[in-house]
Amino acid sequence: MDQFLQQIVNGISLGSIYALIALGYTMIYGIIKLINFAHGDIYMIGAYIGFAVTTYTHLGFFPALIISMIGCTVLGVLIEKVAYKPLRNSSRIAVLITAIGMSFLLEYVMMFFVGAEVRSYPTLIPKKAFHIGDIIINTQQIYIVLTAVALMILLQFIVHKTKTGKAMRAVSIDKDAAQLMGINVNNTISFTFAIGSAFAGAAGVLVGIYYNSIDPLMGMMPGLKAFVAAVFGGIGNIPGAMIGGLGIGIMETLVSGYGNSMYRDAAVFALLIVILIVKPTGLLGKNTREKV
Amino acid sequence: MPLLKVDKLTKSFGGLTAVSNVSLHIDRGELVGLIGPNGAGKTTLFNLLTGVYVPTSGSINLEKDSGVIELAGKKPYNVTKEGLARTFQNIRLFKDLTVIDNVRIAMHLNVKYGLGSAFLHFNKYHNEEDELKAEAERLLDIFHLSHKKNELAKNLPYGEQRHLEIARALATKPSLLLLDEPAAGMNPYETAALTDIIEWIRTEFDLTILLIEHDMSLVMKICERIYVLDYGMLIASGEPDEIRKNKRVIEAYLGEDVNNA
Amino acid sequence: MLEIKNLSVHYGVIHALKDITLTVNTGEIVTLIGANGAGKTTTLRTISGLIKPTSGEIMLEGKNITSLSAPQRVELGISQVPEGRRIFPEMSVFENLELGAFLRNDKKGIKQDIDMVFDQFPILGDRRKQMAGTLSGGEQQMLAIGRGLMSKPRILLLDEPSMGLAPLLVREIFKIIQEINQSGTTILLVEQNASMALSIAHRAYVLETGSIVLSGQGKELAKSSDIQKAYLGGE
Amino acid sequence: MRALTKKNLLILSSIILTFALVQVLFMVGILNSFYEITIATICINIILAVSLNLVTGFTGQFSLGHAGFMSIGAYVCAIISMRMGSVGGFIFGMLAGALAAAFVGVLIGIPTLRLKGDYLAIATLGMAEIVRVVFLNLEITNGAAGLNGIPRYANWLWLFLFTVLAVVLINNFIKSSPGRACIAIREDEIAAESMGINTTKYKVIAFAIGAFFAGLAGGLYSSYFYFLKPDLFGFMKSVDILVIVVLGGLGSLTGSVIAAILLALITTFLQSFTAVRMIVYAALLVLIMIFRPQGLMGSKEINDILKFRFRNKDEKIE
Amino acid sequence: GSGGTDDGADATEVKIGINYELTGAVATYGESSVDGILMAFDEINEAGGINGLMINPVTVDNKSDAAEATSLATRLMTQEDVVACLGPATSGNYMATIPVAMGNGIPIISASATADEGVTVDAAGNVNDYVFRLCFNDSFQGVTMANFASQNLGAKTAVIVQDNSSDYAKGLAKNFKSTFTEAGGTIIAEEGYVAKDKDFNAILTSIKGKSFDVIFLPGYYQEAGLIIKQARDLGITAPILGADGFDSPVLLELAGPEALNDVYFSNHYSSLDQDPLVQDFITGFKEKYGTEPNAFHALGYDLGKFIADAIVRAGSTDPSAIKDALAGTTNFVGVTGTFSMGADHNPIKSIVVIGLENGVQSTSVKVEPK
Ligand SMILES: Nc1ncnc2c1ncn2[C@@H]1O[C@H](COP(=O)(O)OP(=O)(O)OP(=O)(O)O)[C@@H](O)[C@H]1O
Ligand SMILES: Nc1ncnc2c1ncn2[C@@H]1O[C@H](COP(=O)(O)OP(=O)(O)OP(=O)(O)O)[C@@H](O)[C@H]1O
Ligand SMILES: [Mg+2]
Ligand SMILES: [Mg+2]
Repeated sequence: MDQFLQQIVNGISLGSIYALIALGYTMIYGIIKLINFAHGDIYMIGAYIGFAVTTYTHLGFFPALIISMIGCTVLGVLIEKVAYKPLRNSSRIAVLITAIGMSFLLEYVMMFFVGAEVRSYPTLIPKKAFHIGDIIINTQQIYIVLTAVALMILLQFIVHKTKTGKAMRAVSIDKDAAQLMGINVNNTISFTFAIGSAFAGAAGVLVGIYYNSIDPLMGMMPGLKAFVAAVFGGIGNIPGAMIGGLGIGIMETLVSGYGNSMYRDAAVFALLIVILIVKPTGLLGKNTREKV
Repeated sequence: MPLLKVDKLTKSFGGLTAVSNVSLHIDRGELVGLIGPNGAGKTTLFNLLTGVYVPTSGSINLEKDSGVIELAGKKPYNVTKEGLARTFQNIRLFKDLTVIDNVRIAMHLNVKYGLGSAFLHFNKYHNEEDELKAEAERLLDIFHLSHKKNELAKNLPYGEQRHLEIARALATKPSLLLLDEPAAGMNPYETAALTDIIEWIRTEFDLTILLIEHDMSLVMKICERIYVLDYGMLIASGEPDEIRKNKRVIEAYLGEDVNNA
Repeated sequence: MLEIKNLSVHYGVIHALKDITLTVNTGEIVTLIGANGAGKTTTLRTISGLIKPTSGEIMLEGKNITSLSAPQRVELGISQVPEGRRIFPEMSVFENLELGAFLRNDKKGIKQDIDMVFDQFPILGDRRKQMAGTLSGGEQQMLAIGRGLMSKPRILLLDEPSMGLAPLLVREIFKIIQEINQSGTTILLVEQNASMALSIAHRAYVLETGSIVLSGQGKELAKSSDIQKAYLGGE
Repeated sequence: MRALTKKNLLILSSIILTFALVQVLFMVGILNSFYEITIATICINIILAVSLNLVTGFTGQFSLGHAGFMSIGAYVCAIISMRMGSVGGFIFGMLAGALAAAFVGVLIGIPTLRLKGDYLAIATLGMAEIVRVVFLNLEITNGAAGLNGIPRYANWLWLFLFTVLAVVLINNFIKSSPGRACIAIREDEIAAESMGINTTKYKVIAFAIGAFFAGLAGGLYSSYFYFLKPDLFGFMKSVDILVIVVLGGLGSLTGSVIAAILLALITTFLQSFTAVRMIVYAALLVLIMIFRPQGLMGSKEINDILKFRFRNKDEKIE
Repeated sequence: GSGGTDDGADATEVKIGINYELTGAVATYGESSVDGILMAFDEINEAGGINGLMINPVTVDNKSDAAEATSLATRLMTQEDVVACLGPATSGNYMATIPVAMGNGIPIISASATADEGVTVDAAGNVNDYVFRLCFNDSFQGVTMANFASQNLGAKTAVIVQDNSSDYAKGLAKNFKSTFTEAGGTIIAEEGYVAKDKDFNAILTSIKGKSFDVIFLPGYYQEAGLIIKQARDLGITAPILGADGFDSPVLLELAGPEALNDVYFSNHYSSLDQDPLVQDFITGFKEKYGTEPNAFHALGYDLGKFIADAIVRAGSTDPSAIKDALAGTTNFVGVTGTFSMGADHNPIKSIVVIGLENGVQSTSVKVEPK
């Protein structure tokens, strides 16, 4: 039983990391229906910015976090303006390929400058382990889970309660109609990328601290998993991304812990497919069958 | 036995009953109108007849040479196979395909060659494809569209798109044609032209037609009988003159000033 | 109030508007009629700033607004009720109306105006929480008009507000348009239902394949035999 | 078969001419074994791209798992041809591999093709990952170490033959009634269904055909490159194929062929710029999409363009 | 092609192909190897080259992809006229280039392709003439560590946690398992992960509940460092055993000194080795690249020196002569050990088992090949 609870703790902290990335993913998806493959790489860049800031300027956790978030915001908005905006009226799959190209570009440029080798991250948050019975939870896990939940609530608030959030939803539904309301579509999309990328940057720093290891390809797998998590929860849906992230994290942990760890990814994907077959638009996705 | 017999048909969406206990029938060769306020359930009824929605309860019977068959619960493509064709309230052409391809696709059910011929283009393929093409062009001719057969459907003006939708529906060789607001967005002149075409194809193709329309100039002119829906329920049926005078219909739908219809 | 001078619009190679000139005076209802594909919608979309013209000028109260973006034009008082309603289906009736007032900051005024829309269209008041996409066609049309009014426009552009509506509602809508006009909003109305449009319009323009071929007083045009034949379905 | 129409003769002669030309270049030594590898890559990528184009470009089903089907074909063909050790074994292996891929395609297609858009993409991606993990853990596939020393029967002749076969057959299919049904599904599923098209059936057919040819390409790959490893068929491989398809133009077979050739040439050219090759490649990808979002050919085929030219000429004469 | 001698007398350089994984999944190994090789070449060229010929390295990036490796090997051999090719780093990619080498008659050498089968000896048991390596293969390391576990540590039970995506790790695991069980031990559990994973808590929690004497952890330092740390954090104190994939300063950075106790791994050499060759390499490397070298660096460095040595011994840049010189190597002295080339083109070299205490190498046991 203790072991089971420990596994759940493991699953939740792993899942929170997926969720952290998936939140930004789903938000950007929500507004322009783009699977932003470069999102995982922005997270990677965020980790490196945090790394550079703490290693070379010896600033603490919060300044590093803020600087990394700002850096990623700038990068995210820039990418949107340069690579996605010209494709506003093109097919979604064309933008997807651009996003993939962007993702490659970030990875290889980073690899070119910092090399492929992993780097260890400075310990910015002291790590303290709490023992509850036989269950071990450490402060960093708590930070990550709390950050993910807080960001989710914040995002949910922004999207549903603020004027900008309303503008975001309007733009995502119908860009022309949104313009007729006086909404500046470009600014709204930029804002969404800014927030999504800032979150990715924060996730990068947190994960860097938590696992103590970063490399130029670190965004690839979590990026993919976060996308899966977002789809699993119902893509475009903010609580869905959270639940999707946690769901995948816990599934992976339980398959590894109680099933066959060699088949972890296969089992998780199989489960996912089964769930999608039962619920074709993800856990919280609305089944908006087109009215004819 | 009429061509189509709908019995106690009901469709609910959650709490909302969009079509409620509707029974109606259409005889072979008739041209019947379906009218009613916005949101009355007219399109929903079409969707039930064509298999887009599965009815909550009730039955839909179609008479065929081979006997009476039940349509309720059948998939749309099977309904089409049984001889029902439709147009859509919001035009749903294959926008990025050519005019003639729109029609050819609809002839799908009449194609007899199999996958082998599809891959290897045996003689059978060529013979049938030639026939198909001729047939499609004949249909386009009727709607004065043959000179635009290689244009993309989306580049046609609105009125011609409506015509193409009807041509496409005819290409499935239906016995019963369902038209959902064919004159929407047309001006009176265009509507009048459309009215003539509908009458003409009915005789030419030996069709039975059920149509939804808010433009009373069309409905009252060509429909032999009219059904009126309100809040999902049938509130009246009869010949145009009866409907025009029906109090409930005036109250719910037509309004007092019906003379300009 | 609104002046359009020598406006031309292209969609790729299609020349949709050819050198159009028209004016709408303050307080008027002006209607634009014409066959399918004549360029009516294009005209309204260009005025709103959704389409950039190839040449020509658009003036609002003497100010050249040709280079302004769509949201900036909304700020100056141009509001459009677009063809096909274009409401936000996954938002509630109330939220749709709020979005109509996106550029306004007077919370109280917005609240009052929403109530005013609910007065005008009582059925919308009953459905304030309902998702707009599940409204019937007519209700959606009312919502679109209400939403268009929420920005407190000086000029309202209406694109086929009667399309797909039941006869009873068609008359209702035209009555409402007149009321809106009487309460001080200038209106440019595009309609297929030319007889109705002409009957309430002060002035009218007739558009044919991208060019204005006729203009004049609404009532007079309605009597013209050319118009009768082409757009009113008369003999 | 109306084999001897003017058009078919033209196509046939240009195919033979292409083959003869390359063959002669090989014989006189202008093309050497290095170029043969590039050409082999091009052929295999053409088969992969046209088959994915059928699924994604023509039928409109977003698949991110094409490499999974390729790997099934590759492994089955490799295992059979290693056991049988003859050209016959290779051909048999390739067919068996392609059929196995098609079978898996049908198996996975029936339940998942109900899904739409990105949900389908995830399901296909998941399918490919499952296949990969299974190959990673099986005894017969030799796990992560992979299969080595697969007999090399595939040569330029076989590659060319199967590439032509794949392009011609898929092109024929698209020009047929079932092919048009697939295109109708892409355009508007609801309308297609109303036209009497059993959308599930045709989606599965397209999926199975796509899987079949991907399996065939896998078989050729295994034989030509005589070496297989599960990580050759990861997510990135599926993306590579998708890139070819989109770059060429969704719904254009000609586009897929051109893009496969172009990308191979770019890759080969960039080989000499070791340090920045991937940066340049990625930047090119982004730039091409920005300036030509509909892909090189849009949804046009080569004969559309030729026809357009001719028509224009005619009009001028009038 | 028949190599660089075609150009005749005016040749002032000798071209050597470097075909490595510089991007893609295993780029770190390729990158490290190439750094080591280039350091060796620089030293050689600074010292006047090979009999007056400057080494001209032609470096290409195979993207960690076997087909690309094949294509590039062909390119190097037919277009660039190299006299020998180094790399790729991983067995799979290296194996893919073997037929190219055999077909073109150009020798290839890898310093890190450790697979037991299919590398220097083909399936029929014949030695591939032109194929060499200068690292020991998986079975030697796997067997050594299994013996170390049962003999030196007295372990009866073990858990294997392997990198499931790496043929290297799987080869090690297989050999460890068979030797360990033959010696009377039991494998309690086998767990897997894939390269680039960062969270291993699930499998570690599950093995924590079992009782066992040692953990065998075949894989590379990027993951091993994290696994060791997470295992120690979870309170798993059993000795952890690995192989040369552990040898990197990054292991210490990732795991931290507190976690690196009771950790043993097999390696080619020990950095504590006071042999000046070793110490000069380490200082030279630090000067050049600013970091401590890892196993790939050291192996790459030796590889560079080794091929140059063979060309000198061949007395010609004819690939076939170089091949013969490579095959005839006796007592080559390198950083990673002194070795002679066996008849099967595998080096005969000793292995060192290094023990870590607080992250520092504290013990080393030398094991001679049988
Ligand atoms: N898929 C659906 N989910 C929920 N409600 C629906 C759905 N389809 C239709 N409705 C509701 O059912 C009612 C009837 O709609 P329907 O489209 O049939 O109306 P209609 O009579 O065709 O109206 P109109 O003349 O405006 O087209 C409406 O209230 C509509 O909101
Ligand atoms: N996005 C577009 N791309 C290309 N052509 C277009 C586009 N929108 C409209 N057109 C063309 O421009 C012309 C004018 O269209 P517009 O929509 O303005 O006509 P309309 O008068 O509003 O017609 P309707 O009565 O059908 O609404 C038509 O020929 C139409 O086909
Ligand atoms: Mg309707
Ligand atoms: Mg219009």
